[in-house]
Amino acid sequence: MAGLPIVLLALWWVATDSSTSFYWPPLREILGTFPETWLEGRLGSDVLPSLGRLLVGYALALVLGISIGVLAGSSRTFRAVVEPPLEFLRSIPPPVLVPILILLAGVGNTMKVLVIAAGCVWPILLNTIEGVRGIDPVLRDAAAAYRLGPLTRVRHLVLRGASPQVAAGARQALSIGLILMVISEMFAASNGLGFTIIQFQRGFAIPQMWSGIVLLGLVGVLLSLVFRVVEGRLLAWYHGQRAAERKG
Amino acid sequence: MTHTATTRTGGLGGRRSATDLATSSPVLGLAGVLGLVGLLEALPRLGVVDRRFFPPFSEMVAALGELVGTSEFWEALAQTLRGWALGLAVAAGAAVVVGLVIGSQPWLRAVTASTVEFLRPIPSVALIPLAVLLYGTQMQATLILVVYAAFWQMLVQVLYGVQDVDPVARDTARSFRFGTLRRVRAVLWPTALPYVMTGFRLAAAVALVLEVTGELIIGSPGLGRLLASAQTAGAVDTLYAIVLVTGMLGIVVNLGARTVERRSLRWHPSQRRDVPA
Amino acid sequence: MLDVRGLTKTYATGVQAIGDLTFSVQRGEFVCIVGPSGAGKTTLLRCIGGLLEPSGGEVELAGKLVTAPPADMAVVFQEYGRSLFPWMTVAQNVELPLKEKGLDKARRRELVQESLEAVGLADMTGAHPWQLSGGMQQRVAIARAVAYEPTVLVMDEPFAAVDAQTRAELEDLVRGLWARLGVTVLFVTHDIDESVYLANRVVVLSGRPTEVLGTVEVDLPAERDQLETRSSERFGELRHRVYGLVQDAKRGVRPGDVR
Amino acid sequence: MLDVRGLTKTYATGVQAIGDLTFSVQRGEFVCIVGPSGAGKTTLLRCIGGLLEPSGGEVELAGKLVTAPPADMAVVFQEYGRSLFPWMTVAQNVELPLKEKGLDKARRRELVQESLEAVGLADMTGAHPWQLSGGMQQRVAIARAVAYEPTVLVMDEPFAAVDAQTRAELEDLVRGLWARLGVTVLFVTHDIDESVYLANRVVVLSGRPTEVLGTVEVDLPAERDQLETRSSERFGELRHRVYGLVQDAKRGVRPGDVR
Amino acid sequence: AGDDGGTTESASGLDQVTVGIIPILDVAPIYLGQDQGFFEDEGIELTLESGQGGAAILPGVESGQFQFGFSNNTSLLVAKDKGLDVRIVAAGNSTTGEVGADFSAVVAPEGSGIEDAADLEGKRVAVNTLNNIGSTTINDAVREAGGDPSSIDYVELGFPDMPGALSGGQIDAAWVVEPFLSITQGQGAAPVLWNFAEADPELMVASYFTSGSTADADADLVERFASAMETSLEYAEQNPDEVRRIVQTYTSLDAEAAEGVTLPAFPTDVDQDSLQRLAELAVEDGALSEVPDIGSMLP
Ligand SMILES: Nc1ncnc2c1ncn2[C@@H]1O[C@H](COP(=O)(O)OP(=O)(O)OP(=O)(O)O)[C@@H](O)[C@H]1O
Ligand SMILES: Nc1ncnc2c1ncn2[C@@H]1O[C@H](COP(=O)(O)OP(=O)(O)OP(=O)(O)O)[C@@H](O)[C@H]1O
Ligand SMILES: [Mg+2]
Ligand SMILES: [Mg+2]
Repeated sequence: MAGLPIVLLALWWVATDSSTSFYWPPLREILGTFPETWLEGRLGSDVLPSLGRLLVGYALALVLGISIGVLAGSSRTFRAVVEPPLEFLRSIPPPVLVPILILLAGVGNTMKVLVIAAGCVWPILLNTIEGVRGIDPVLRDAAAAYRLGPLTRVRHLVLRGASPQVAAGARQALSIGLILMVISEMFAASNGLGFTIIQFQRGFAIPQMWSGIVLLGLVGVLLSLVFRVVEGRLLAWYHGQRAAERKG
Repeated sequence: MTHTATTRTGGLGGRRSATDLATSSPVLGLAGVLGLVGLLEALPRLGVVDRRFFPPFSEMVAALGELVGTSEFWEALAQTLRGWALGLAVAAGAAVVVGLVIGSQPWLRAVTASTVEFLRPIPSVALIPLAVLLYGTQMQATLILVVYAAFWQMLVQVLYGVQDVDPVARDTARSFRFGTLRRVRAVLWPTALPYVMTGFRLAAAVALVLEVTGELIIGSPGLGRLLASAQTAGAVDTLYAIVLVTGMLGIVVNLGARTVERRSLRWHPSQRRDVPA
Repeated sequence: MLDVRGLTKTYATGVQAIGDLTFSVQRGEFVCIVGPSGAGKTTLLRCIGGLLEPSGGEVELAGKLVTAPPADMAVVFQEYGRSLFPWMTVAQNVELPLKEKGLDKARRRELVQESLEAVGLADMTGAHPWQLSGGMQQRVAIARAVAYEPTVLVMDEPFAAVDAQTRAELEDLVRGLWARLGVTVLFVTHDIDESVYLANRVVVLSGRPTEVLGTVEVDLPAERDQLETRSSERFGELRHRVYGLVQDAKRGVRPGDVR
Repeated sequence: MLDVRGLTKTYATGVQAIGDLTFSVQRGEFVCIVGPSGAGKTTLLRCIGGLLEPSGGEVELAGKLVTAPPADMAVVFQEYGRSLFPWMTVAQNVELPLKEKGLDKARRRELVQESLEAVGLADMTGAHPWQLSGGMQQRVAIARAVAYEPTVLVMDEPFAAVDAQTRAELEDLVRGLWARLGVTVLFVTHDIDESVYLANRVVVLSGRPTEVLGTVEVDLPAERDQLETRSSERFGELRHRVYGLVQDAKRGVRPGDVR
Repeated sequence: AGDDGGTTESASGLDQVTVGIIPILDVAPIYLGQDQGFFEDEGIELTLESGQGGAAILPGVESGQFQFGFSNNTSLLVAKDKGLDVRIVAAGNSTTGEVGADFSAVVAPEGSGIEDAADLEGKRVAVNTLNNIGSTTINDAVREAGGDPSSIDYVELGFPDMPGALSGGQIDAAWVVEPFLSITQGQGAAPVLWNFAEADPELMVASYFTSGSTADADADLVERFASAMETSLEYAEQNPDEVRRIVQTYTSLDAEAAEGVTLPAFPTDVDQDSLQRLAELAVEDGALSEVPDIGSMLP
């Protein structure tokens, strides 16, 4: 489980150990700068604000993506109407979107949260639509025959039935969120993990920049571990059902 | 007597109206696009956003009209499309192969999980200096970004899709002792296909976004560079004209994906005609 | 109570499942439907349940045209396994429709408990459907319908997956329910003995496109007993008549040809 | 041919499905297994099929320990609907295992055609499983197993969803196949008459955790006929014995208590 | 990649040279030089590759993708400080030195109450890159005016995004260069501080540079490039109309806008004092740890 990353890190270490390239410093040096770069204050002043924005933006994307996704997945008409405009918006590069968001939401945290949400929402939305569309017709019949009302149906049939695919989208959105966290901090930021990495890059503090990328990776692993725990609880029935394969 | 059968249980609100299938989806899609256009026209005109920085749709179109008259635009468009298609093809192919291989072997999945999580969130934009180091401002620099970003989009979808195989179907395949290849082709792949299609649509858009962003930031040739030059010159309407083009590319890509889907997923509940959509 | 008039159904694939079907069921009647595999029985039930739009004709229930799933009807689906929510436990599966009906918690718990006991699954409340055997899943689906206390109960081969002994018990359960609550029951089965044992009337359908091939009134006494009733002479006669009709259906005889 | 020795299976949930099961099947035998719903019949078949790891004991087939799905065995699953691949047509579903077996195209087509004809679905080759009725789906699953020409055929309530008439035909089909090809058949059913009609030997299982409660040798002549055999006196006796055992099982009698 | 800056010869016997530039007003001379054949005269066949800012150009020069690059001087000083061997080979552009008529200024909306450098205290000011040439020169001016530069809330924003943010009130003031200076002025913003001109009337803002390895391996080429650059700069300085013309060929600036902008000065000499001054300012603001050895950065 932890084997492969260790092997890769070891490879990295060996491959760059005698590196003199300015842009490819030895891993030794990168890890060496790590504590002073991050542990002396930046964790609180940069990493936490970033994570806060990420979580808010991600939560917003979840709410938007799932609710629009359920609507679009449930109604052919609604889907046909909203799909092209959504596809249009989806194809606009965030660096172009940012100025517009600045016009609408200023240069503060709101704008960054919106940038993150605007990027995260797509995988969640698309997966929710497809997940809802793929629900077993027999189950749908059962729900209809017992006249489960719209709310019950959404909660107990649609959301649960689509949840495996929604989880796929949410998982993906998490790392997109991380990427957009960095992108949003390229514009009008004054703190943050991404901001700091870019400042290092601009200031040619290359080992520090690399240490930031490593930290970004660590944050990604951490978040995905949390995600796995949450997913494990919400989809216990699903994983149980799939795992009953050989060992029972 | 033989009108297309619909059920009464579509969606949330009970019955689906008969117009649901009667009105064809391109017409409805057009309505959606017109709605967006209306919004883009109205917002600046009503002063919700400053029209000097966000011109009304009509002005964007006018600028687009000028733009399409230049050979420079078509050249840039071709370059963008080429980089995008190449990157997407490489990423999609690699992700499907890797995803099926990893997904079909539980132990491989366990071994690679943490590595995937580590590599995935590294922002492609953070790779820009490395890409430039390797390829300067040539097309390959942007290509790296495109492949890197699109690959993960597809891979995660494939992995989740492979996991979705029905336990009884899986038992069936095992009891008939399907070989690995047959199992992948006849069981894993069709199950994963809906996920793969979603992954492809996601990856296509992300690849386009990164192609343009890469061109914008690195300065490799394409629409992005055109955009950058409009930006640095403060030519707002030209800028949005290019944004319009990328958006329209997105719509076209989605139409294509939907067509492929309708053909390859005919069996899937989402495509069946006699059951609720 | 239930009127099916000139019903036809052709699927999008062009398969005509229901030919031209007319029959009616009185309030409080117990009607069994038998017919060859692939005739169109499930299709018929789905039309009656408001789950499928007929291609022609109409279904009227309690004086109202059926256009959506009607109130107070409970359905046991032939694909029992897939009709249970895999993310819910057995008890939750049974309870959900009751919640929707607006029953209070105490009453719900009571109904869930009772119905699961009746199908012999009182000790399985916390299990998920996929942890159950086929027969147990089917019994959960039956419990769900029974707990719902419907006025119309529609069942599509509900006892196909249970053993003979349990089947007999469940037959008596449904009959008891019917007698006690005055439910109207529409019951599809492949077991001819079962159809005669349970019903007031057996409707035999022809092969696809299905129509009513014949109807057998079951004039056995209301009080029935697995051993006694089944060994009675009248039972044998009725059974024989139904059997004859089913064989006709299977041979491809159409309503016009017969009787 | 098949030896099940001291088999036990406890699911991860703590449910002990199989108690301590030992029995064996000779090459070319036709063994029917009956037992109460939820006893552990499907669990047993999954262990024999190498699809489920036993908790204890072992399964030996043709002298080899079963650890993975053994060669030349075909299984008809109780959840027939879900065991068909929805993305393939009926013909493709039947053909797929034959491809895997390496048969050439002509032979495959022949087998597909023959087996679908035998189950009465020759005109449905191009349809997808979800366009079929429940009984038709089940017959496709049967056709798939039959076309495979296995040496061991394992069937889990394969006729549960078809009408009486078709059921009789399919019974004769499987019996015919068994007689013609010398296949070893393991057949789970809830229909006691069916078990006696089909088998050389009927194994009755106790309730959960399941063990062998009793075995009934069926000494009817090999040549069997739906009308004649079923109405013979010996049939009635055997039927009665199996019925008694099943009732015991249902009442919770364990192997030690009996006889 | 990375062939030590070696050049290849084209069929015509010219050395093929790629230069990484940012497609803005400031690089007009090199385009003019290419247009006028000054580089061919020196045996150089020039290819201009546009990148967006130093982040893309410096690695390109370092790896040998580009033989030369264009960058602002503070970035070069920072790179030097961090151990990159950068060599300045030619001047890029300079302030006009005229307060009131430079190509770079800090602007604030009319009537905002910000009238001079000291008023920037405690305000939100946009610069295109934090801790770079913009903020160090502004800080200096604020200090000179008796203000406390550390109270300024700098935000990083691309030049193109500044006019919108300024008129939308998202920021209080913005450091802009042409053509955005003209654009913001057209919107009714007023210059409050001419940061380059005020920092040093002869401030050299940007330079053309190469990597140490290229400079050492091919000194002759560097010399020829520098010489062609000099000719180009001089030509640009003498022919502002040519500058306004050529700018329209590589940017999206239209003729009207190109007429209106204030051009930078294009002196031919690399101004060592400017580098010293910029380095000191950067040290003062903490962007540099110490003033690097400027002598080693020069040809
Ligand atoms: N979704 C569908 N699309 C197309 N044809 C269908 C569909 N569902 C059922 N059919 C066809 O309609 C006919 C009747 O099917 P139905 O399920 O009503 O039969 P049934 O009487 O319930 O049979 P069984 O006893 O085997 O369950 C069959 O021929 C079947 O192929
Ligand atoms: N995946 C599982 N996890 C936990 N328990 C299970 C699982 N599958 C089956 N069981 C339990 O094992 C017992 C035996 O199940 P099995 O499916 O073998 O019964 P069966 O004899 O085939 O019954 P039926 O005739 O109803 O199909 C049941 O009590 C069931 O609840
Ligand atoms: Mg049916
Ligand atoms: Mg079973």
